[in-house]
Amino acid sequence: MSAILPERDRAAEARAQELEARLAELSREIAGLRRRGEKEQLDVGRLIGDLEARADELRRELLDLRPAWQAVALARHPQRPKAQEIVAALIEEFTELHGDRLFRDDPALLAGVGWFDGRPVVAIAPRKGRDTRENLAFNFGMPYPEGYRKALRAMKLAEKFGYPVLSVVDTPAAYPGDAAEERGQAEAIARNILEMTRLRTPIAVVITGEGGSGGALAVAVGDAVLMLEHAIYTVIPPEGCAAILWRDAGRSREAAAALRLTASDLVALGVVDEIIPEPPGGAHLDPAAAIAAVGEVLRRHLRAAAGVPVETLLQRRYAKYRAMGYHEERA
Amino acid sequence: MSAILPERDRAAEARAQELEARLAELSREIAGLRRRGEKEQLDVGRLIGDLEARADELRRELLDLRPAWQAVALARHPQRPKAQEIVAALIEEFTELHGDRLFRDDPALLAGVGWFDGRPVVAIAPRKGRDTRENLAFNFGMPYPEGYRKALRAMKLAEKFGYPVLSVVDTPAAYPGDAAEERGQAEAIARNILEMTRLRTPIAVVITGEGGSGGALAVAVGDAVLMLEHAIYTVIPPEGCAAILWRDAGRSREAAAALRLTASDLVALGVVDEIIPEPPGGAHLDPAAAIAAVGEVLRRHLRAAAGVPVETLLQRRYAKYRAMGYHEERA
Amino acid sequence: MLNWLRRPKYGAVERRDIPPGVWAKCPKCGATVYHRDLVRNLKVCPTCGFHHRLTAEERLAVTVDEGTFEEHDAGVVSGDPLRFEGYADKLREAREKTGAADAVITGLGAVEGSRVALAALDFAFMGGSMGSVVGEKIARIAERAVEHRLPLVVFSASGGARMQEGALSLMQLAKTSAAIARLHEARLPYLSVMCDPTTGGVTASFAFQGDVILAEPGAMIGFAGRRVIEQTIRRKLPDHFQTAEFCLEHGLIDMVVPRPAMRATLGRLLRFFGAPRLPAREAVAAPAGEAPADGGA
Amino acid sequence: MLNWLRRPKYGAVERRDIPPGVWAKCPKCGATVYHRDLVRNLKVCPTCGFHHRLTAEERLAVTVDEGTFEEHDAGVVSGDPLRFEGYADKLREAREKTGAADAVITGLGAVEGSRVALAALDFAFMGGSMGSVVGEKIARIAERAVEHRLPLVVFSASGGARMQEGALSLMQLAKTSAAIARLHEARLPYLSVMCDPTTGGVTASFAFQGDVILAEPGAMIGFAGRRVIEQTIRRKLPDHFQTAEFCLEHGLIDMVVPRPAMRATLGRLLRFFGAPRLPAREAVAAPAGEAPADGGA
Ligand SMILES: [Zn+2]
Ligand SMILES: [Zn+2]
Repeated sequence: MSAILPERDRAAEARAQELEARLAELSREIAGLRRRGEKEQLDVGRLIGDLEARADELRRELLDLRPAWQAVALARHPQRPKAQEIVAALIEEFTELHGDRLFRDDPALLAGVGWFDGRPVVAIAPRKGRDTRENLAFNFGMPYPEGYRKALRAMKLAEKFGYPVLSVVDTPAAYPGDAAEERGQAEAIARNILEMTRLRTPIAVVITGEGGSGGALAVAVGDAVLMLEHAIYTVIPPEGCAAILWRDAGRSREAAAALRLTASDLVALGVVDEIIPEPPGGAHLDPAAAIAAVGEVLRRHLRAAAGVPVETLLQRRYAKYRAMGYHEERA
Repeated sequence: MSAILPERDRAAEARAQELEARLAELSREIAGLRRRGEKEQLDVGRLIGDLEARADELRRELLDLRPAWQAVALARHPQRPKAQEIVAALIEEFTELHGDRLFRDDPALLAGVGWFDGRPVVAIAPRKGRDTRENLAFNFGMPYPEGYRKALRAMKLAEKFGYPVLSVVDTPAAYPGDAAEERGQAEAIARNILEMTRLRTPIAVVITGEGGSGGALAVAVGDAVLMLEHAIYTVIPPEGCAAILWRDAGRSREAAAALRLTASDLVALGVVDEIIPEPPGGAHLDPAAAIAAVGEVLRRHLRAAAGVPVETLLQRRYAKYRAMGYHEERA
Repeated sequence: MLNWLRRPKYGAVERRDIPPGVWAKCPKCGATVYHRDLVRNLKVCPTCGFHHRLTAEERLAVTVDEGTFEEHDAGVVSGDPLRFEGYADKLREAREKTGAADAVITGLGAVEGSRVALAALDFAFMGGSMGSVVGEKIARIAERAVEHRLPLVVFSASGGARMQEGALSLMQLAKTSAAIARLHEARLPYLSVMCDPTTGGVTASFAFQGDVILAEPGAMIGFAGRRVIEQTIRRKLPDHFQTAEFCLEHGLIDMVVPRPAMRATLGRLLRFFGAPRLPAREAVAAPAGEAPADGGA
Repeated sequence: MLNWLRRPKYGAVERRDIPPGVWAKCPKCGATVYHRDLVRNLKVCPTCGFHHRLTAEERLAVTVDEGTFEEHDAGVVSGDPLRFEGYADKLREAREKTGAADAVITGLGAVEGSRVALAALDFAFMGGSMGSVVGEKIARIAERAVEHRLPLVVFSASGGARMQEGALSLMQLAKTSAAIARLHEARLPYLSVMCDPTTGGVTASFAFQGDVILAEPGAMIGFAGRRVIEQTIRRKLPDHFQTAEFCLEHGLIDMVVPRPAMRATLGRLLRFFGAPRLPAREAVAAPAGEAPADGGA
């Protein structure tokens, strides 16, 4: 379905590298000034202010030139609103459900029930931590198979009662550990993806941070797939891509651009339905506004889905995924 | 539904104890004779033959007087035909399936597909070993949760294709180990029982040895539940029952009688539909004949079920289990 | 309707035979507390949070909206189908000791204004064991839930199947499961609450078949008995083994909810799952002294 | 129909460019063997049983009944939707090197007289990576199976998603899964065969969605790559890790079937699952030299 994307601008990349060099220089200058000011008791405040303003200008230009890498940075920003904060803010009377009923409760995947827009919904969300302790507890947002199986259990509950599923996605990847493999990481993801293509209830997905490959897709098949402006969604992390393609993880920025992982790229590719604009500078600068924006767009999509007969919904969902990809046909 | 069973005969129990004492005495006499014969080079063969014939007579009388305990012994007899032998003998082109697709392949539960009576069937069976090595490998016929989950996967496959399920049951219990508990032994059994009550395809069960409580029932809910003549089916092993009731595992024989665990008791209680006669002296004396008898009865039941619409089948299955038990009603 | 259910308050937990001023000793922390205060605290130790067991009557009294409970099938009583030695005597003793007819009470009522079908097992009656009566009453209340399109809430507390009814008690696992399956197929919600202890046949049937499974803190939950497992594996088990918290970690239950928050949590879930509401005029305010409705663990 | 499929025998595995008398060395046991003998042995090392990889063409040649294969969608070829640096060149090279259009061949045919829809991935073509073409052709053959009410058999061999197509390749997991879901809903059998290696996105979609999952001995099967896992857990992994046998132990696949028994095993399963049979006059005897049809592990 998707047309071939336009070529990226090589001149822009050269300019971006120049800007980065000058930013690094400015940063050294500011640090030097500050040291001198302290040592010699000089008032360097104004001078530093000017330099910082200049740096801001350069950063804005850089953001325009290299949106992919900026998106990677913003999508991974530690202050970015977390999936559990979004769920807590948007869903009333939220009650967390635990466990896959098979092996373990995986804290890296949040599942629960509550009310959204006056209707009962089931929410699922891989979850990153807000600090080191939480990050360790939540395995840096990387679920085990039991996390995906818990999500599926919650989705089946939604299906039983005809409640919509709301999936908030921010995960670097499914956990690549030996125990996860042993317990069928691939099987768990494959099963979720299959079941989500035919789940007999509306599914709305919003990618709010990192949409990390199969580990994200395992909770991201839906009737509406939305994406925050600076979120990313990619088949492989740019670092991994650079390491494989050029045996040089240092070329991650190029890989980020090549992978077309920004929200606007994904809308162009037909993978994402709608971009949710972020507050100026990124969601982390005004989380409440970002969350409100997510809520508004979700509300619109879920209201639209509410009136659609489930068979129609499933046919549309099938047609949508069936059309994804780009190929040519020879006689 | 079931009426109250008649009281057991206390005089018979007294006679049985007398017989046991005399059997023990006879056995000592025979051993003594044999020793003397060897030492003194006497021909005691004929004398021993007479005593052994007498012992056989007493044993037959004992079997009539105390069928419960005899059944326990026969049901657990190491030479009793094993579930996997029955499956191998009755099912053509048998192909074993492995694994629960979640955690592990449990060798204590056999699952597979093949042909029976010219029709495709899915077979499940807890499996005991034929020797020490196999017994260790098969965990003495005690499945883990992953065994029950494998069985459920096989049954769902049968349901998908409308093939009947054939369950051969000989298990002392679900494995009572810590790892089994951690992985949800109760959940696995509860799920199987529930799914079997509504599985949209015929299920034929034959209890061929030990029907050990929930661990057996997890693969023994069916449209036809058949039982070999000397098999047992019980809510608790007689040893456990005696230990709890009388704090004396030595009173297992009484417990076996009290529990009403023989095939004829269970038919009287409405729990089992039909008894499959065993060769004289027990199935272990002529396994091929026993297996052939099992096959014949299964064939008849599966043929009868084949013509029944699935909704009728499910209503009958519900009504059957719904009626099990005995209670009284007061105004 | 039973007498105690007409009582106005959580005081219904109180036993008639205990005079005020009597002390109770906590089996966990050893603290002594006025029995009256313990009862006011829903029989949760004020010092360490230990949850004392409740009878089925007490359980319903602290859960169901005042004046809404209507008992069903109270006349379903046990026979002695196997003529099992000593069973008739044990039944008689249990009836005398507890005043109950068997190990479960079932009926219809409301929880926080949501109409529900209810069952509460009674560990005080022969260890909450499931014989034909428990199985029959659970199956009937599940069928009644389907008939009236009500959610089902079951409080389990049981040592397992009642061996004095032999294979008939084992078959209650299938009977109750069949009825619960119909509830699921009717797309009605089923909340299972595991109380101390829930083991054996009850775990291997309806207790683990809930859409949502809740448990009280510290409740022992498991299929095989601790002693049997220790004999099998030839090791001592840690204290934590088979507790509600252990089951939560192992993904087997949804939440551990302290007793003071249980009613509010059930109320929240019942509203979520679309339980029919009592007409406003019938809805009853939470009794005085109730803990704030701030949810579970 | 492709040229090599007209060949009369398993000799179809043979490559035209290798003259007789050439030796091959087994990468596992080091034994040297006439290439011709290796080919006759279905590319299984006669000394140690090591299974050499087969191309998609070879796989179909050793599996499909002679003269029954009809290729579909051969004209579906990759574009370069992301204008990804170097992708166009890599595609060209892969096409030249392998003579194939992309990493999968699909079509209809018969296996031991059972009519089936078939797909075989080709690791030799860009590591069997799944881009839009592999996804599209798998989806189409699954849909065709539904249309003709045929079973589906897929031989997987893939390093995962084709990163040069970015998120479009990721979406092939959803596309193929949606088509496989329709196959399941149509109650048609789907046999998935994992060959060395089957990793990444292909495992996380159709390869793990079979009614029955088979694998060749020693095949590497897993989601995450070995190196990534070792970096994550900071330990070396045992050799056994992520092999077919490892997956069998861990309950993830149904059986490990040596190549000489694969065709018979598939035939047995296809008959079991009610695959439509070729008319007898069309059915073809197993080619000479085939291993006895005695089933899998
Ligand atoms: Zn205390
Ligand atoms: Zn070799």
